[in-house]
Amino acid sequence: MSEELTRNDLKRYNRHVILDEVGLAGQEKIKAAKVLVIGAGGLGSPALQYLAAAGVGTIGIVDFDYVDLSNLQRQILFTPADIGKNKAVVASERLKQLNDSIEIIPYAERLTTKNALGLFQQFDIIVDGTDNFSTRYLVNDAALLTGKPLVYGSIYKFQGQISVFNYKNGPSYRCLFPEPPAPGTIKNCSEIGVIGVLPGVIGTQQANEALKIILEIGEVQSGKLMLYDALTAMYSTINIQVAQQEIDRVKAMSQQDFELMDYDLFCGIKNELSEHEIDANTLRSWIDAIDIRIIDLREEWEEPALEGTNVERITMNAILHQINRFITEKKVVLVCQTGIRSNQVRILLEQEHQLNNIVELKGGMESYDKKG
Amino acid sequence: MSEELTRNDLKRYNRHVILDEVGLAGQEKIKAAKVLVIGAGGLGSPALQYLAAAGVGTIGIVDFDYVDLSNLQRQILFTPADIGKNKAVVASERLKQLNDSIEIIPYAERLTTKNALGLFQQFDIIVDGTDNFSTRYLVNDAALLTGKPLVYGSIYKFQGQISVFNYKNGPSYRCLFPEPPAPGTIKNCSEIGVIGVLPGVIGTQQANEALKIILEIGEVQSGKLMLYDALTAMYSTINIQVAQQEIDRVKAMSQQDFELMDYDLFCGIKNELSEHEIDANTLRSWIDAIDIRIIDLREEWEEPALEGTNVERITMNAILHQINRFITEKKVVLVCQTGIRSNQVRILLEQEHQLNNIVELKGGMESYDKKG
Amino acid sequence: MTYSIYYFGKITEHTNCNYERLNCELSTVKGMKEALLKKYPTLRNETFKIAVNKNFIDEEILIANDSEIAVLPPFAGG
Amino acid sequence: MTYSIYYFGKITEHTNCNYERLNCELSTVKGMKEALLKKYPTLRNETFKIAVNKNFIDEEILIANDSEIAVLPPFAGG
Repeated sequence: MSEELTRNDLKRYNRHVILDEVGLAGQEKIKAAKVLVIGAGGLGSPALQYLAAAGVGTIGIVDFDYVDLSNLQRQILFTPADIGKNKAVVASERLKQLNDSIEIIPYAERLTTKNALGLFQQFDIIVDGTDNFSTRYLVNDAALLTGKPLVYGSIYKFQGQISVFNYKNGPSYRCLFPEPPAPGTIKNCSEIGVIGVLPGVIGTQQANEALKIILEIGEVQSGKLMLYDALTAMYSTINIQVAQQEIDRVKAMSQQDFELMDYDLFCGIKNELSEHEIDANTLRSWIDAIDIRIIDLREEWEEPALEGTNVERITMNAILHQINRFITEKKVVLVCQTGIRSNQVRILLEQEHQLNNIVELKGGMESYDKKG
Repeated sequence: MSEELTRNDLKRYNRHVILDEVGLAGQEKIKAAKVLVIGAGGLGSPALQYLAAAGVGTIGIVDFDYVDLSNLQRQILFTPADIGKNKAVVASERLKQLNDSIEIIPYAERLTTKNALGLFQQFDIIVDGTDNFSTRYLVNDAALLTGKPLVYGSIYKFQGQISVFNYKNGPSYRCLFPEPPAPGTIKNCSEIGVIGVLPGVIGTQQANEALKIILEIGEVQSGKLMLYDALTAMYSTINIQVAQQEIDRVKAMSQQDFELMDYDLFCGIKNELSEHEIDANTLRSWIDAIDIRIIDLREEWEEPALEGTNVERITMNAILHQINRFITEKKVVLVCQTGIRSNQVRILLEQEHQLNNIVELKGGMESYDKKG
Repeated sequence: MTYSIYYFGKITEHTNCNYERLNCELSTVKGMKEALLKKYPTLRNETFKIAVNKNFIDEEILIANDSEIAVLPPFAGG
Repeated sequence: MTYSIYYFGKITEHTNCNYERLNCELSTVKGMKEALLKKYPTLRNETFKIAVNKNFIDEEILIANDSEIAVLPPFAGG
């Protein structure tokens, strides 16, 4: 499939057209291509910028989320004026400014088993810029079921991974990791911290893989997992084999099977509270009320504040040096901003100091705040 | 040196602050840092975006050039509405939208031996996003003379190079390439063609190196030359040694010596016409006038058209199959868009077919157009 | 045997390093997993995959001396 | 001797490949340069540097069998 270039296109994409590997025919392929980017966040922002600049004719953007101040450190499509607006919509407006000769379709909705297959069918290539396991497995399975190549990128603190899945019978994400991590071991990844430029390095390389698929040039990273460490600037590549039974298991699903899949449950996100966890309502009822110790692990500047006669503050950094302050008969409730630090501290105290009278606030003060 | 973070900073850069490797102290270093980016083009655009997003307190941008339609395929800070405006000024406006809590200083002027030392002294780190050898040697020497680390990036078609020069007595660009390429072998690099996403991949990694220098974390790519090929997605790293005599030769220059250096001459850019070249005025006088063959190597869609009774069109691609069409007693003038194809074809015909009655239009139709 | 082991992502928070040389008996991938869990007990809650010389190999294959081992957790950030 | 040679940037426009295995006599960097110019005469107008096993070595050092050779031109695009 190809689409004729206008006189303006020839000038605009001249630096592509004069490359032997692209040429007029290649730029026409780019113009005819339809790419769907899931998530307009850290990875999606740079990938979208370069796909739009390259002249990809149709770009879809799926994101239900809203721009937050803490996104701006890495999500370079957004400005402070966009805070509170839907990411897909804002991204689409900026991309239209950058290139008004291509079609950009924002989908300001959550990707679900109900809409994924219909959406994927309208595009040639899927780019995964999501930030949680539940959506990543959903995206992988929908790409398999609709037969679309999937350009995968993922980040953690200073490290990134890139691969292309479901490309010409190559491996899928499930061939690499058949099952999500054990429930509770991985919380919301966007809350762990990340060096802002990292998704730029990874997202631009996702755009590059998408362009190579469109242009049918070079070596697409199918069957290879690229690993990158921003601290050492080291890359390494590990080969991935097809695990046919994993692919077959997904492909065996009917559309109805898929629509009834609960990916949140599969990824342990809908887990009930464990015996070590309490929720915000429970904590609220305990403050100033019962004889327990509520320990706020956060730094002084983190908001909202948690106040009460039975609340004390010991920052996470202080804990290793003051472990004896935890040796107490009273029940201890650990509280932090998102639930990650409290979880780490509880496990540390249980495993290394045999303390077993500790519970944590699930979801941290961010969940407390929302229900408050 | 560090600068105190505001309450807004703590929220905005939270994903940095919660990383052990960054923390409050690291974000304060980023806020106190002053980075000068030379060139707001393919490499400068992504580097600037991520430096601004990361919260670098002072960012200088040097670029005398104007936004052109053919830039937009890769220079993602610019929109069609910016065409004809100065790049440093437009880049600075967009960065202010992205982050209005940092200082952004546009220098809408050419970097010269007269202003380079004064400029560099006001910053901590120099990022090289220039597009020609002359400025690259100038930047390297000015960085050496002012003792500033230089984050180097360079691109060619589908390949890129990254290194950090002049960092803690490490190698400089001259330790790698003491002298520029022979005059005439490399023409204007922006005219060769480049895959648009490539400078995104390289420029983001330049921003990463600058941030590691600021934060004093990880392994800065000093003494290493990273090579990247977008087609194969392969990286390799080659070690660079210090060539002390090259560094000493630069450092021996007084400020006045440096100001009198002619980097264009050093890089062979001011070369007179060679015996194989004619200029636009000469060609203009020959059209419809003398009994020679003027051969236009360009594709049909390239502008401006060249018309005349002694003008014929044989595209570069057609030449290999029709070499006998060049065997003629008449003098032949080869013409292309920028002078690159005509140069390649002349050398090919001379070396492989012993034809020596060929001259080329220096600078191609782009020079013809400008003087027309 | 001496193996070079590279840890990635969240795994490094358990090992406190991203690279080490490990001297141990000739081992399979399965044995290596057990050795790592013994050395770093908190790893038992983590999901990870072990690659040997840039390939994921069968759990029962013996790992040659001087092999390069990568311990890879999944990560989902974006 | 067999050498693996990787060509970068503009050099590939003379060699028409970015990788080849070359069988030749034991050579120095200097000798390798001459061999390349003989095989690809148009290279004589190009500036390039030769790295052996990821290092730039003295022109007179002999290149061991099976070495990996990179032929690197400068490039200035941005």
